[in-house]
Amino acid sequence: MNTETGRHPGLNLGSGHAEAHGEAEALVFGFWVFMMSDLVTFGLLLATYVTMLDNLAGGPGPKDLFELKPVFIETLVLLTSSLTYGMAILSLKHDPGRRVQPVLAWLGLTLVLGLAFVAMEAKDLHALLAKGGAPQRSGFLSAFWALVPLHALHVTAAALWLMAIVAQVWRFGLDTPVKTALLRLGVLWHFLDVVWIAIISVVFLGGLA
Amino acid sequence: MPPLAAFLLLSGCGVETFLDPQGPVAAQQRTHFWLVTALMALVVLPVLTLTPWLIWRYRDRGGADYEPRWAFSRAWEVALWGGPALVVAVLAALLWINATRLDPYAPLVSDADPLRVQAVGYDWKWLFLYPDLGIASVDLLAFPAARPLEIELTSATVMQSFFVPALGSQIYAMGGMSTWLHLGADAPGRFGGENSQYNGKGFHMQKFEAVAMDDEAFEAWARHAATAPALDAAALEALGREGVASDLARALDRQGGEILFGGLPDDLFARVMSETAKAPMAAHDRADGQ
Amino acid sequence: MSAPVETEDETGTPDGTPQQELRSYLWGYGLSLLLTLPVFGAVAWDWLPRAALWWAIGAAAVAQVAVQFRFFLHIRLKGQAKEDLQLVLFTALILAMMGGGTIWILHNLDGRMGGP
Amino acid sequence: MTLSGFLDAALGRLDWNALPFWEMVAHPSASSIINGLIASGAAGVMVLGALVTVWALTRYSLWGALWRDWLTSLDHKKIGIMYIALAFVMLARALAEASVMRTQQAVGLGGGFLSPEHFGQLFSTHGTIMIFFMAMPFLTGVINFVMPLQIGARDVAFPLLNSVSLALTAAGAALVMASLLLTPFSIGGWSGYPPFTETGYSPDVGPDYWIWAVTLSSLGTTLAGMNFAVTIYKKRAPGMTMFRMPLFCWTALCVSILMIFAMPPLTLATSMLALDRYLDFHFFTNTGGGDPMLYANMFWLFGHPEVYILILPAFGVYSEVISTLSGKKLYGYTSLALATICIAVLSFTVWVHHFFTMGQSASLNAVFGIATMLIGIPTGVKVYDWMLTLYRGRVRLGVPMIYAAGFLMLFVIGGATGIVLANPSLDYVTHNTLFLVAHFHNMLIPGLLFGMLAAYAFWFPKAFGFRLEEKWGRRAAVSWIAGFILAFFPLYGLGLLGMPRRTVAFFEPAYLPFTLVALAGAGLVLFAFGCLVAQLVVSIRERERRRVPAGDPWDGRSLEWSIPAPAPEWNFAVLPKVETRDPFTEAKEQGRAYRSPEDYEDIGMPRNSAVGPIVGVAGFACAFGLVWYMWWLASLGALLGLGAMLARGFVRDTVRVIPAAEVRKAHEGWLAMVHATPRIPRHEENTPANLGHAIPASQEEQ
Repeated sequence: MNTETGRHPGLNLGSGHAEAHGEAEALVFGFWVFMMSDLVTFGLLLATYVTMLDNLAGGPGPKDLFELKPVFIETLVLLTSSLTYGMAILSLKHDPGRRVQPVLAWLGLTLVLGLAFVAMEAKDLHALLAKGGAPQRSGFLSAFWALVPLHALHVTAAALWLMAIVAQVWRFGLDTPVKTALLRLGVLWHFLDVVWIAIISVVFLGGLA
Repeated sequence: MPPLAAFLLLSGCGVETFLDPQGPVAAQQRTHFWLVTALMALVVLPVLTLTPWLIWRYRDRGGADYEPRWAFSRAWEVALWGGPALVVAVLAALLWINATRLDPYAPLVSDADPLRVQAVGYDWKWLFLYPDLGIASVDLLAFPAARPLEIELTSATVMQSFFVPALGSQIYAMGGMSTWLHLGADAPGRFGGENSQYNGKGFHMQKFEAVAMDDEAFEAWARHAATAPALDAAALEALGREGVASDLARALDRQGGEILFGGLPDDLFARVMSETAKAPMAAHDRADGQ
Repeated sequence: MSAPVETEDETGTPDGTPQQELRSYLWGYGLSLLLTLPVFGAVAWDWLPRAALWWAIGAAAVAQVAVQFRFFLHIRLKGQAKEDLQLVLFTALILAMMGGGTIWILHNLDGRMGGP
Repeated sequence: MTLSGFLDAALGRLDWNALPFWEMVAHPSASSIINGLIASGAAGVMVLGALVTVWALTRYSLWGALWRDWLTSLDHKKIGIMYIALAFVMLARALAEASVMRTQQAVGLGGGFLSPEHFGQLFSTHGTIMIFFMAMPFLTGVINFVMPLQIGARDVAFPLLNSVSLALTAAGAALVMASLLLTPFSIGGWSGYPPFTETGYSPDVGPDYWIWAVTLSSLGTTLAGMNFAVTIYKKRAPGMTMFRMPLFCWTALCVSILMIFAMPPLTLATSMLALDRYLDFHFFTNTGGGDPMLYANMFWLFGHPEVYILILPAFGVYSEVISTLSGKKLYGYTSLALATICIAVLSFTVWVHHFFTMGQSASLNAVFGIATMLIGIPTGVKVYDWMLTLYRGRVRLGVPMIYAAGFLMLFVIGGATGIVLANPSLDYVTHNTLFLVAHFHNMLIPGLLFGMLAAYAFWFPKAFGFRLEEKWGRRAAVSWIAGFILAFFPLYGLGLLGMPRRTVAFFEPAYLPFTLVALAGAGLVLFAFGCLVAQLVVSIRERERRRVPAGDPWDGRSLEWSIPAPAPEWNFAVLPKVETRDPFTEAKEQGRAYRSPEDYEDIGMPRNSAVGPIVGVAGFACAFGLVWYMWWLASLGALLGLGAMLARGFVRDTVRVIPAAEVRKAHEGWLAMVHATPRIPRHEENTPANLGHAIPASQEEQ
């Protein structure tokens, strides 16, 4: 490993592409900045949720609505998807034959886990409606519905992006734009973990404790 | 200086504001205002005078010294950061003292018991309740000059801000919530009051009068008010409709435009608060009915 | 127990042999599971009194976030990723001011608004 | 499906009532006719302007050029110019609205001619436009044009994203413009406070127009901020360390960081308001556990940093202008850079001062009041640093310097009134009054607008290759300054007299003299705008004798002056190596300027892309559909935008390579021309002798 490669996870454009490398670095750094802006959004939604905890308007509260088990499974699924994404990046970076199949396999697994997470959460939200937990019920529930589904929406968008990248791999192989896109998606994917940790701690674990 | 101009005009025209204070709160605010202005002049005046001078003195082809590479002086740096920091330190101390002393929630220092008034903002008029006297008035805040006012505020509609410039501080009135404001007058007089927070097409008409009276006059007014019809359900419904005080007077058939109520339901203020916070359809209905 | 050793060159990049990098990801995964499972258990079966439980949840969450940044997002205290670290720390500062401020202000207001 | 069912689905809640003249036709009365005529006149002017533009583009067959050279261009300079053009168009509209409002208040004792609804729309669109669609595009445009040139870069970090940011902002502006034709706009002010803007109190489309226009602008600005920050971090020329950057770049960096972190609260606030309005959520309603105070908090979390987003770039411009037109190094560079950083960080800690009167505790108010005052320290330092830059300089009173001088003196007055407002106990008697209106106009007109107009005069030759006419420029600058004083100083007085803002009429005769003077000021400001138009027309007509092809008309100090005017597409034939601050001045003084580089390389520039305009159209369609409940249009817009971005992922041929030979030919040609051009001293810089080849001020004989 020389110092030119791997400044960011899995970045391996080979030596002799200093300019492409600079491009990629700016792209990944730019995406970090974007994620930070997004993080502020989530942080403020969390703060809103906390300030709205008492605004039940006579409606149900956390203990009436939330269940630990599905959240636990979703958490495991999402954490595991982060690992599989990491494996995809590792095979992108280190596979001696520069083969496409291992990368695609890991990405496919990640995609399945991500979609499973979204599906499970959709089911949870549906169950919430059945318990009288619609967002129109109270300020508290409005805050909940702005926060948790927004995370799910991010996972959905990330899954969509992942599919688009897989399509690009089919069309162009593992070229530089695909690699940098995978790096940026990686940042997003791991960030969704971080946000999810914050959400389960404040909303579900904190609410049920 | 514009404040000076305003001040001169004030003394001529009889529009009372805190610069011509009619109560203890406004009086402190005036003192504070001039102190801040004077301190700021220390920073502002040098800029106002030196900028034109510098531009003239160092004009191109004006023959003055020229040092194109001069760009740093330790002494100047210390003065430039230190000077404003010093001024701000003094201003900050003043700020803290006045903010604490003039907290609108803090009762005024006085020997007399405060008069309790509850103010409810409607579109576009104010309802003043006197819970201890069992009377109420619209767009007229009467009170004895000798006693401080303890006002609890809420809004039956959108956010409003209760403001009597001659007496001092304003504060928001918001639906489903109550805020507090303590004011007082030095002597009997009539002062203009308003809602200063925009709330729709009748906003510019939402004015009221704060009238400080001597004790006898206030008692007489309260007795007069007690003879007025009670604040019943129909009157409350009329109050809730959009309109200014004169519309309300017409709806209630009050001659001469004076709207007083001689009897109050129990806990009316609390009821308005909880109804504003709960009835989700009321506002919709009203908006649709326009 | 110690974190896996990685060869960090002078740029401090998270590179190593493939095996080392794989181990790093696995460590990250293991640690985050370790920080997740007990907390869920504690909440599900009331292992702790309420206040202690909240503290535990908070501590586990912070540790978990640190693990994610360290092992998955490859944030290091030195080296090339320093710009990213500064960015994350600055964001944390802004978030603390905005989020903390929001909670402080609205809590203060709620306490003074005498709702019904 | 029946025809009416189809029309309902197609048009949503759009009907005849939306037309600005419908009310006066349906219910004729003196008031409805006057207001209808004014509103229809405004809509008519807009439609006419659009038609004339379309006609002119067709008549002179410019559609292709517009598409190829401008709309799809990813060149940061062209995108910057388009931002500024947008700002000028919106400035014209918002100024016209301001004049109508001033006229109304001048005759507003007990009535006037405007209906309260009409007045409400005027102050709401005026504020929204001035902040989001005049000030923001203007400063974003100036940063876009100037910053990459100053740091020695060939473009911003993400050229396509740049185009998308512009398109989103333009879509928001177009939405506000559309509200002239299909009314009404919101009457809830530029800050859109609920619960007034909730469905219960404002069931019409007005707040929806406001929500989506602001949201589009907010998204565009967030993306622009990220782009600028990464550009400054990653694209500086070799040797251009942070502390060698021109001060304008420092302000651009701080502004972009503010944009990145301060726009999300705005996007959130408007989105939550939209959820309340469209899906009956309860974030800010009176009812159902909503909390309007949360909106105030969230909006000003954005709103205060926004103030510094607006002002910091102007600080940067003044730093460049004062130093260059004094022929002198900027005094206290490090202080100025640190002060800029201080202001940027502190701006996140003061937002409560916008709602001191909401009822929070005295100590909380005091904390935020003191934090507010702290900003006064670095700001004061800056003002005095600029004055010390004048000290022992050779000051030329060109147009940018007139703006700078006006700024220095007026801004400190605005600062002083800001310190007044920072005191919670004084805010209690000035909040919501015209004193506040006077204060923020005092910050934003000298602080932001004069700065941007100074930038316009200063960098115009770099953008178009010729200088702006001086006389009309001076007239404009002086009229702006005098007009501002006349229009806004009376408002301080009115505020101290207790006159609330946003009031269509008043009943206090004592206000009248003030409102009359303010009207005169508004007239003078309109005249100033007219002067700017005249200046542009005259300058274009006389452009041949104003050309400055050598590129350095003002004896500039930073890198952008070391290249031709207009700047070539690739900015720098060879990326400069920077060793000092004021690198171009150093080079000129040491005779290193205008040297041929040893070697040229191929340059890769981004190819044009239609993604920006497509996203703009999609954004507008989506927002317009949401406003009028045309769900098909909203979905179509959303899908179009998403599709464009996905499709872009499959485009690989994104770079156009300019061969080294072509760069060499252009650059060597220019160098030969420069060497053949006579150098001129400073006092001839406003004469046709100025071809852009300067004798450095420090080498002039005097």
